[in-house]
Amino acid sequence: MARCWRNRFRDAWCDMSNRVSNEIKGNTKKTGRGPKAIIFACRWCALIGADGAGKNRVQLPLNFRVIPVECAARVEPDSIIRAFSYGIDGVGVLGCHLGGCRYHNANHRALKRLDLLRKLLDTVGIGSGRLLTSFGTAHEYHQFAAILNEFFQGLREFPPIDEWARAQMTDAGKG
Amino acid sequence: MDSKKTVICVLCRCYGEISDVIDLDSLKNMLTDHPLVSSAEIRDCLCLEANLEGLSETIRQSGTGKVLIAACSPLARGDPILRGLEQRGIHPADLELVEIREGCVWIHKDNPQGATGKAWDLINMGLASLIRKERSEDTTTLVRHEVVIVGAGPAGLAAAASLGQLGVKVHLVERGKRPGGMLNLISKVAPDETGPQEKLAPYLKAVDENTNITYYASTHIASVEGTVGDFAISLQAGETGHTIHAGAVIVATGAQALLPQGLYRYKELKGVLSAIELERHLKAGPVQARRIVFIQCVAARDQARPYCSAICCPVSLKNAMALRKEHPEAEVSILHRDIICPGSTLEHYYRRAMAKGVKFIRFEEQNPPVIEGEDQVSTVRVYDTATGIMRELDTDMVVLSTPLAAHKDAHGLVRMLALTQDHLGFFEVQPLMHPVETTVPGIFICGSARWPVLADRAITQGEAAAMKAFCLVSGQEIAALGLSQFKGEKFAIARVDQEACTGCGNCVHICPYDACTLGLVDGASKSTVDPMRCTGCGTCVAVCPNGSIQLPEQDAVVIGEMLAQSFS
Amino acid sequence: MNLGFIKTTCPYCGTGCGLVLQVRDGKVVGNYPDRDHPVSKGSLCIKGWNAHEFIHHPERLTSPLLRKGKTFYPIPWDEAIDLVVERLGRTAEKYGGDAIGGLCSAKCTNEENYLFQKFIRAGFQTNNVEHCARLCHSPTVAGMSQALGSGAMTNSIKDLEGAKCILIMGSNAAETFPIIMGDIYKAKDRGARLIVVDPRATEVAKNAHIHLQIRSGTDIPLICGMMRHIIEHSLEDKEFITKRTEGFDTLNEYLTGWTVERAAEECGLDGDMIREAAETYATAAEASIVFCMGITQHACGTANVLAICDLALLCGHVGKEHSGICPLRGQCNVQGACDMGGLPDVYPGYQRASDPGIRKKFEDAWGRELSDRPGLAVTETIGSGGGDIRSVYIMGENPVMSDPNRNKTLEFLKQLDFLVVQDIFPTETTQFAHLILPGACFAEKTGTFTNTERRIQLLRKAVDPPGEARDDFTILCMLGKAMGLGFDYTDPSEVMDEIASLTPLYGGVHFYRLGHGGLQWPCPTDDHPGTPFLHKGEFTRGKGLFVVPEYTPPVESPDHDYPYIFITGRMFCHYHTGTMTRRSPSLNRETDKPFVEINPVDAARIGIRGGDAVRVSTRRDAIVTTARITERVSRGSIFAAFHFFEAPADALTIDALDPVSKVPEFKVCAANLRKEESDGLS
Amino acid sequence: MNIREDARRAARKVLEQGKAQGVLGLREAGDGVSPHLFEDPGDIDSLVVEPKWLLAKLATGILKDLPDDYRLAVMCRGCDERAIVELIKRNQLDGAKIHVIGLACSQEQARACLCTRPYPSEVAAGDVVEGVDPFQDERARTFLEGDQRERMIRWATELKRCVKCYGCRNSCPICVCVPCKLEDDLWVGRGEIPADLISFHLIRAFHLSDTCVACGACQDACPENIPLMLLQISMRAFLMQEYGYEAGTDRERRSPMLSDLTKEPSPGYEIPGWVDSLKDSV
Repeated sequence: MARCWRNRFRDAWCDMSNRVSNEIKGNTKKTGRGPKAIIFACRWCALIGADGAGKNRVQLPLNFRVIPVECAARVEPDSIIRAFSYGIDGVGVLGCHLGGCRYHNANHRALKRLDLLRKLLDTVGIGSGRLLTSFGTAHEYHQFAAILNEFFQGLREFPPIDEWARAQMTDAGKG
Repeated sequence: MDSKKTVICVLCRCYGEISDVIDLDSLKNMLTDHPLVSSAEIRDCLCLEANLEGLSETIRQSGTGKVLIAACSPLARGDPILRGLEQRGIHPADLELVEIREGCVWIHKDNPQGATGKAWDLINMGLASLIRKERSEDTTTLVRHEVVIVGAGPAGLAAAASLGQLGVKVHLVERGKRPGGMLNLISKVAPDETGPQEKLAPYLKAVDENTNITYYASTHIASVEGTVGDFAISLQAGETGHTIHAGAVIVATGAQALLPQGLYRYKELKGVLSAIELERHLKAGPVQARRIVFIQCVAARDQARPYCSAICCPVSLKNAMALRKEHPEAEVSILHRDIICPGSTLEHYYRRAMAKGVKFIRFEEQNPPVIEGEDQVSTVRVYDTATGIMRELDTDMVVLSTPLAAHKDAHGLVRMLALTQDHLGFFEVQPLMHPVETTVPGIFICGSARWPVLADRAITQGEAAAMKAFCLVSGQEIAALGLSQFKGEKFAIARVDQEACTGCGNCVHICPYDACTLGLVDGASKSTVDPMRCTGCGTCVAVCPNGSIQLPEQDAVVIGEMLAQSFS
Repeated sequence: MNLGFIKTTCPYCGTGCGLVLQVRDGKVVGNYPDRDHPVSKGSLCIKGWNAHEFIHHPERLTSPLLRKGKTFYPIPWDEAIDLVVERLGRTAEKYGGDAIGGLCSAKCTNEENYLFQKFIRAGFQTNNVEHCARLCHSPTVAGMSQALGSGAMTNSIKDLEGAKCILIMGSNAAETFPIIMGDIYKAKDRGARLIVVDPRATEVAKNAHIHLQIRSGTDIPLICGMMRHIIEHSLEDKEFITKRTEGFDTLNEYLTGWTVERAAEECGLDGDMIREAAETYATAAEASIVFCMGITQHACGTANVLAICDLALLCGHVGKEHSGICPLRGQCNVQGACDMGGLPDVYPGYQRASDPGIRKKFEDAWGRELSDRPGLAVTETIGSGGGDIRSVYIMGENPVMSDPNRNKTLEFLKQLDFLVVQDIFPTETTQFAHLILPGACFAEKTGTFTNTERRIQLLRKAVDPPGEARDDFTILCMLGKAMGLGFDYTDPSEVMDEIASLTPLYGGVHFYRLGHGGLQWPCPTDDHPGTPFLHKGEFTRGKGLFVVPEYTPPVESPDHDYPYIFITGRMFCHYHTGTMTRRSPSLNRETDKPFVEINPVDAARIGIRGGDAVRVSTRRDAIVTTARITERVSRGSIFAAFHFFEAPADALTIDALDPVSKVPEFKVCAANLRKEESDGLS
Repeated sequence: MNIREDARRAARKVLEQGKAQGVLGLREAGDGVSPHLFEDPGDIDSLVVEPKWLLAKLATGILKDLPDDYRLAVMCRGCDERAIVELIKRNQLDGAKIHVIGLACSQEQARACLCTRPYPSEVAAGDVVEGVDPFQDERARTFLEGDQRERMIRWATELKRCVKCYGCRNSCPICVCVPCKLEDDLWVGRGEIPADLISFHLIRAFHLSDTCVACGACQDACPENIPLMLLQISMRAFLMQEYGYEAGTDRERRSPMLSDLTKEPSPGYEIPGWVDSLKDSV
């Protein structure tokens, strides 16, 4: 029977991330070392850019992690939102240029969807500056490095997203 | 429940490249008391055969499940290490490569302490992926050693001939009465000036004599069912229709010459012909007219058809030289925006035309030549960009070179094969390096159906398509995972959890390959994935509201846990 | 295909939200909020949305079960009825009526509770009728009756929206009364100031303006400190005190001892927060006090309630719109059960059992001679090992899980001659029963619930009870007829008419008048529209009485062996003993394992991480549960919900009782916390 | 023109002409207003149209159990009908079995729901009023104005009141997934309130980004009256302005999010003519 990802009896290790209440998860993750970012890199172009940046020893900000994906269109918007709720300050989705997608225009869907998600992030004040999307400009190592540095530059202006989760009220309650 | 410690972690020192920057020993200690890791080792340069052999030996002895390798990037030596281990009998789903050289050490050389922390996170993310990922179930279908070729133009004939020679049963289906496609309409074949019959002679001979090839004249395709490896194609010849089965389909339906309706007073003045009509006259016999003007790029390279049809210039040169050859005193001039004759033979062909006295006058797209005359064409006035003066040419005949345009829906083939057309109507092919493969596995395309080409180019494409089809149908069976049309295997095949699927159809509408279909499963509509068609891109996963469709290699739990572990 | 939409009332908390059950072919298939209900106005909490999930659960009791040795055998109804009547009758003859004890239910309807107490009182001439109000708001009934003359919530829920200041004491309303919390938030949106008094930093506290995080059990010092500050700055409503209250001087003299500094030191707060809270409350034009178990479940529960009444009377914030004292009743019909006389010392409508005139009235009505001896509180009988109670009839209660110090409860139940339990599911208590009677749930009976704002609302029968189960009204009628008490009612509405005739508060309450939105008692006559808020112009007892609240610190405070304050309480997705919610898939999916909340600092000190198995032990018992690290509990205190039979939090609590109301001290006891070595629960 | 009389007349006509075997509407009986399946024209007199009670999700549930040849008429406001169209598109409802009896909303109902189209395609009762621009609403302005940091504080304060009753998901006509992502700890922390501030609300809001029919059911069902509609209005405006797409208005057209830029072009992006053009794109 197709194994349903909603496997209720996932082994304990998988549940580890969830046991601590959300509130605690917010600050235990606070590494205080500047903004944190997750980059979903399309395996056909952006990942090659990232690899190139490694080969050319380009020094990049420390706080980013790359998750390789088959195509930018594969990145679920819910994963991006879940990343923000885990206290990750910025999420990048790097895909191929329009018309150059190895999966026949799949990146068009990603493009449209991320534009729409930007509207929602702006509405609630998380800020669309936290969502980096680049289609077709990250497959060269210098481009990848430039985009990443510029993204981190922008993220430094935003307050850490944990603060969003624990935003004090306008007339902050004492005690 | 057996203990969960099933993962072996191998950290590569990489000749000091890695171990000089990050503190591998502290990583090793931290890994040993990780709830999932049974043993963690530090080895050196795994990319060397000897070390790889040693590693696979220890893995085989330990007998536990999974191996995580923290070394260089897949594009560097990472993939060879994984391939090496796979050849030594370790299942790919039990292997995970964590890129700590290019991904961490080399880009954080100036912050070793930070790099060690990042390496720890990357290894944790690798573990999250490793314990959860599976290999998609591979389904195989038997292959019929038969190929259907649609259209017996030069491309189709070449494909049929080469496939027949390879011993594959070929069904050559031609809509018209005679094979040859558009070559039947022309007098000589540019640029080698041979007659259409001689050009196609070897292929026609092969089609007749080779028993493997069955030729169906004036037959068209009624419907196509099934998927790669076993297409059921029903043919319709007048009333009689019958079904044949084939492992692959080659589409060689060619294109159609465009008639220059409403341009340059075509059909209004006598003497204004289209290039095809000139070919008919040349076939019939010598042409009387002495002063002939060819006008190139008629209804081409403009807003409506922003493409160069690549055959009009060589064809016009051929006709111009033929006219000059019959009546040396004939004045033949070609009004063109650019003469496009790529390659050495065509360049030589162009120079020969100049040598033969054909005049070439260049005009600009903004002010095209003007045809004058009451009922018979008399003069053509054109602004010659080279000399900058308005030229008046007395002419008896004007030949308009129009481009080849795609058949409207290739006689329904688009719908039947669920192919896709680009916005100009030509069949869309995979981009970059795969000119003869379409988005649908098992369906190939060659000749002008894909893009206007000259006869010899059509023939080469036909043979290319034949070779690709042969690679497909030569085996006993096709594995779905192997059908990635590119090097290596597909990344994954999407899998639907039928219980959770609500049948909303988002995946069906978004799939770039129409691999998802909605079917009724005891009354409720559920989505099912055709493993042959699915290429594992995951576009459907992003729009499924409750995550029923997933890629087993990287499902939502893997990404969720990677996010959770990313900054511990 | 019969398809119906039946409007009824939610069976869980005291808010009394309106539900619409979708019924198809005798099965409840859907549950939607009632969009034009006066209280819930089209919204529900997580329990309300899933209130229909346990109705058709396979474990429902479907026939009377008699115990032989360890196993239960189904027996027919008439045999079961005769057995009950014969065994209870034999105990009454042998030891006298007072050897019989009856526990009615805050989950059953008013009519069923009325019949139950009539069956026990008239049948066996005893006042031993009790129900779970003893464990929750009995101090409220005692305290507010003494101070104001009526023990119920003075105002109504929607009335809270208009208040200018709301003082929430000892109530995690966001988790336990989400719909009422909605109205409190509406008030906040309109500019009201929220003051929260709670040892835990609950969601209510985080969204409040002032959060007084006092040490558990120190409510009286806080209130006395506030009152002292109000009097010192003469912010009290002098005109209201002189005209409408009595006994102010004794209180004023008692308050001289309570300077704000002393109160602050006792509560563990700093003085000016108490001053700010006092000023905010006193100076507000209209202010309401909302309180719940945090106030009542203490050994000084009654004193706490009296202190609250004193504070309200002091500032004149009672007896008018948007100002009142609002105890939030936990169960869907605990208010009704108290109204129907489910208490040992009162007949229906809080008419004193000791008053011979009242007793005479009921003897004439019921045709049986009634006892003049006051009944025993359930916590007393169980606490004393229950020597004199020989047989008990429990309807819709689960004392094994809900009563403090479980070992004592088990001892008491085991030594009984005869125990009959009437419930809809097999629970921890039915294991000890000699006879189990299958009752009906809220969707299978017609009747009325009274919610926390005294609104009597109709329940309408949607489906039939499963198998042989009967609704409690029918069972009690059968028992009554077998006892010859003349219970020949054909329909619960007749019972309500009888109640109306005997109870002034319910004088004008009849089913035909409760169609849409119900009526709020007191409703003396048939044309009376009901009373939105009490004590208008004049208190029920005439003048409001200031009573000196005697402060007694918690009975068991932390010491070397048990260094943590252990607090029990509810959580948002389960309800009381979990009989219904833990059988509802949507609720169980939210939280299916017991947990204990630990402050990160304490957790770090002991080396506990989220999800580890921990052992919580007190002098009485110990449980193993999973740790949940959160800043909701302050340092030095831990919190556990009592819904989980795998780790029954109430088993650890101390059975120290409040002298007046006999409520056990659930909220404070001393416990120890240790990491569980073996694989424990995970 | 009394909307209730017209509604009753329309419902009676549908039953008498046999266009549908049953009409799903609201009934005023002794116990106040509740949904009811009217099957004989006789008891249509107890049919009412107030208060606003969305029946699309109810109709989907009922139709699953009704016999196949049963045609159900539903008293629909504008948003109800749009919800039914969306449900048909997502194969939860069989379009042939549904007959819509249109009710037009009053002006202040439209204002309460910030509804841009407070009327169904054919109106059987009530007179059409002009839609409301959601961005003019005073509460919407306070929530969407100001710089990003102010909005953050305002929304965090509002969302911290959530008691995780799932009322927004349960009452939304489009939310039909069982099991639903919000109940799994992979996406939203389980077992505590307030619901995960970012992931619960934004995942739910984004799932409805291109299918929300702006019926306001989520906002009405929220006990803590959190302005959930304000999460959707900017996304709906974007879809209308960019692709001219409004959920629920056209049974054939699927959301533009599901197709590539050649089929559903967006003015912002120009697709290069040639397949392998290296022109630097976005």
